[in-house]
Amino acid sequence: MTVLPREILICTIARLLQDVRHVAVGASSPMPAAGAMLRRALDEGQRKVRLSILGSVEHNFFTNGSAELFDSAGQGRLDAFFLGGGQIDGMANVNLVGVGTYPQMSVRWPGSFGSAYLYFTVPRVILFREEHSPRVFVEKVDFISAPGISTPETYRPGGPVALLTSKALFSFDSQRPGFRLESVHPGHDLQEILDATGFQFDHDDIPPTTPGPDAATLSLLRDRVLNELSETYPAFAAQWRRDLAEAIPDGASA
Amino acid sequence: MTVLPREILICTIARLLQDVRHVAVGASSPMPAAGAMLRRALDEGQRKVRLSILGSVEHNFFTNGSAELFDSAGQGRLDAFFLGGGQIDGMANVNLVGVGTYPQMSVRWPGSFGSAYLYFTVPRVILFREEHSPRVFVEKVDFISAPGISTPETYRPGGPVALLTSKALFSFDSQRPGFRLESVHPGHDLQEILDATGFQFDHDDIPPTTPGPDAATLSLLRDRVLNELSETYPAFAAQWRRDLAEAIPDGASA
Amino acid sequence: MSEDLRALVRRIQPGMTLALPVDYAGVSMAITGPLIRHGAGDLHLVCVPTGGLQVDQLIGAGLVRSVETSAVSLGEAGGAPRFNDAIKRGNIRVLDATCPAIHAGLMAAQKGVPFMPTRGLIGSDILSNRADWQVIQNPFATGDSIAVIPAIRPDIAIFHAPMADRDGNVWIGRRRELAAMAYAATQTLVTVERIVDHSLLADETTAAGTLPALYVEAIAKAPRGAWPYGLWGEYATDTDELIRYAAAARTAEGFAAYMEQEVRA
Amino acid sequence: MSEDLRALVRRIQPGMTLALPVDYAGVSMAITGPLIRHGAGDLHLVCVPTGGLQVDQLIGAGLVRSVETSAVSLGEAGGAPRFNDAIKRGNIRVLDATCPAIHAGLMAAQKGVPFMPTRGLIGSDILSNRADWQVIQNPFATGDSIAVIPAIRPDIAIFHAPMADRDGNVWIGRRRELAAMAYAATQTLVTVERIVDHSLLADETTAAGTLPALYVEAIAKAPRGAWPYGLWGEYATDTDELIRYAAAARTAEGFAAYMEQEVRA
Repeated sequence: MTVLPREILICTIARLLQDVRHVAVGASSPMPAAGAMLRRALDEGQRKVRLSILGSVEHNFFTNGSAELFDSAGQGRLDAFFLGGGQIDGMANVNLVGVGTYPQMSVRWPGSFGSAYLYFTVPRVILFREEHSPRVFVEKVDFISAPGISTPETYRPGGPVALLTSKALFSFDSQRPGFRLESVHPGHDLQEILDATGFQFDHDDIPPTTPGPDAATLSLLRDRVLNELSETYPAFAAQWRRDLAEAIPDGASA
Repeated sequence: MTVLPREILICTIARLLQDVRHVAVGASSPMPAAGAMLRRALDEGQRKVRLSILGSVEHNFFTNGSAELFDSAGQGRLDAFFLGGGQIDGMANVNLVGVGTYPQMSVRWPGSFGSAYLYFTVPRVILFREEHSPRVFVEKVDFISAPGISTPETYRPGGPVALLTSKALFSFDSQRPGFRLESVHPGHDLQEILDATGFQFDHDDIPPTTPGPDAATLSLLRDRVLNELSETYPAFAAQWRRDLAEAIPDGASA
Repeated sequence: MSEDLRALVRRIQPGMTLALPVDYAGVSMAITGPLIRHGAGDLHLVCVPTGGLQVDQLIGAGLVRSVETSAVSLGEAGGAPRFNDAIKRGNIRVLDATCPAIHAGLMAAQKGVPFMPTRGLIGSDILSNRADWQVIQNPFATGDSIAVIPAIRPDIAIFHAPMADRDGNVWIGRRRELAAMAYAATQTLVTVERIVDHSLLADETTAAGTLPALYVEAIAKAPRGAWPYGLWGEYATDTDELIRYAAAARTAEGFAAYMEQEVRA
Repeated sequence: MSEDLRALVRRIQPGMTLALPVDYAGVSMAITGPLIRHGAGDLHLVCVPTGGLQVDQLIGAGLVRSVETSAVSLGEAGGAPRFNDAIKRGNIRVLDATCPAIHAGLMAAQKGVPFMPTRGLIGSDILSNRADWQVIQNPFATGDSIAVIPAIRPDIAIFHAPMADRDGNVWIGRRRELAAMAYAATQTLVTVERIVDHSLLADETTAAGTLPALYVEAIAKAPRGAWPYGLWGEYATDTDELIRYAAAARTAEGFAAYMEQEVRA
């Protein structure tokens, strides 16, 4: 069974979203959205999974302006959210602002968006950054848009639970604190992960391989989820279809 | 020219509302509403006078629920408001809660509504209570729903400017502090006011008589304002029309 | 009584905090009888921001421990007789408030913060009787005191609205205090005039006045469910009925007889 | 350029604070050119809660002293080139924020209070770089610190909406951040796709999504006035144009040439 790397990522995201009732994803985040759609499809008939895609008209059930996402998180009505980062360090600090010395930075990124709030209030924040390189995963971020851990007296029902990259899946333990390598995606190995990661992390000597989907899940993904996704992310869905056609020349999608 | 007592009151209210841009009146307040409508008619072509009648669908231009009135006052967008009171004392303290010792009072009124906020934030609060008797105008209220004056360090852009009753018009000076009798309505005299008022107030030896409307104003009041008013307060308007028919048997309304 | 309404009231447990809307915003009078028969007492009511007939009836039925409110009255029909009587007898505890303070408490819950500041109040006996409120110094100015109101987080919000769709979205129009109640409450129970087949969120015009299903726990259809109160854009208040109630409920016996008749009806 | 648009921009004085909406909420791109030709500079921009093309162009035109924002970008078209360049050169001051903090500041202005508390932020470099924010003790709990954000009171809020009526009421639908901006600002200037003859407040369905004229200082008609951004329910974003701008504005010269061409068009 041929499984594309992005399908491994999407299925991993769906796994990380087990038991959520309400998940929000950013405007330009097709992969988290696909993972959430797969979760919703898998859970159909057992639990209702709500998916909010920021900036989308189709997948927006908010009616109180752009503050409502944050309000609903503050109310405890948002279970999971995805956060990227120009830099992420071993304490799960996230930097969305830039490289160099603030404020006159040598490289400036857009800004922190809602990270400094949602990272505190959403119980299951999944750090998702495909580029797995030492310039992204640094020992110490240049600017803390949102801290990975807080003092015990800080109100913080939320925080990071996992970091997913194109090479591997990490879990985050806020008590220790630090990342632990949970699994390496097919085609990658531990040494490659060590070389590409600028911070220390826990790992087994022989870490497990990130599992792929079973046939039923893959079929659900390539039929229903891909169709749903193409409404909101047509370019991403079209590329996926092209890659599938190339990887599986007979045209069968499952 | 026959002028009904309520017409004197309405014209006095319109006078007190000179230069306002936005005035709000309570749901069951036909006389303040009529005064505000007269003000609006008098100012037509020179300035726009907005009138909000709480609980009315017709005269409600709010679209953010019942908090919007208070928000707009907090923003400085509400120039004038009317406040009644089961008891009002010489320091312009207002009691809307009850008689006796709080909380198990011998007489309980509905409650303070928004008074403890609007009295502080609306620049021109007009105390309006038709019943002019010692049980209403007391030396000291049993419960301060909203205080008439505040310490200099208290944030208070608003407060009482006048007290209008069925017998007289008072102004309020928050610096002195206290009420001053400005005028006595036709048919009443100073001794009657002194007897009916449970608190001390300043007055001339021979206070002026509250002026009635000129012919043009009276005509505007009985034609346009009375018509406008009958949409929101049909019972009040019908009674007014009956009283006019009785007072002016030839049926001429101006 | 419909099974739907029964299912709604079964969610209410003794000792819970209920948020109820102002007269003109959409009071679910339809749920009042079922609620009384359900019998869960020791309730704390939060009036948003004032109460009326429903509050008076729940108090008259002995289900209420305490009420936070800016006022309770029957409007044109006069004072609220069972509320006033309960206060005189000391049978309920009233937490007297002022409208924007109740809005501020709900807003704090909506925003997930422990409190909101509000102007006014200083020097009032409302404030001096609210040990659960505080006055702090404005950290952005010297010598400026300001009242802070703790978050109000009702267990249940209950209201009546014109319509809901099959997905559980509810149309509340410009009565946004209903949304504020729902945001702040753990669960929201709604009665509606009708259920519509089209999604209220599919069209931007209706979406603008819609409370999303995310906040709505359960819905029951109850035509004319605000009666004798009116419902904006639907029907007017039946003031004669309010007056009839006000007269009957002057005594405990008169109240009991009125409610008995209502239950049979 | 219409006389209406010229009348709008004449209200803007050097040194003023302008509130501008997020990309998808209704950006009045139509006012950007007139604003630049009007030339009032030294502006402080408040992005509600993030900025994009309009902010980048005003910065590129040299009108901006400082920006309070949670982010500035061109979305799919990448980073905001004139914003990024101005930061590198130290030509503008950025007050980095996080979205709910900007909402909290506007809410404080809406409520007429000096500040609002907000969760999160503690331990971030956003907070440590905002000397104008404070951390206080929650007065309702011990050992609980919370950030407080001072009221944001813009001189002018500017946005684009589908329609206004002859009374000056503006339909904003579910984009309620536009109302929040208007409540907080002293004046609100609006461009619209069209002016309708019926009152938006006369019908409960349209009233639910309407910002009342009380908050609106002036309106100008500007069809496709959000372009190249989209307007909900009306037209989609022209991403190709955003990409064309992003490429052109990589240099100051490219930006100038692009804007020149736009002005002529």
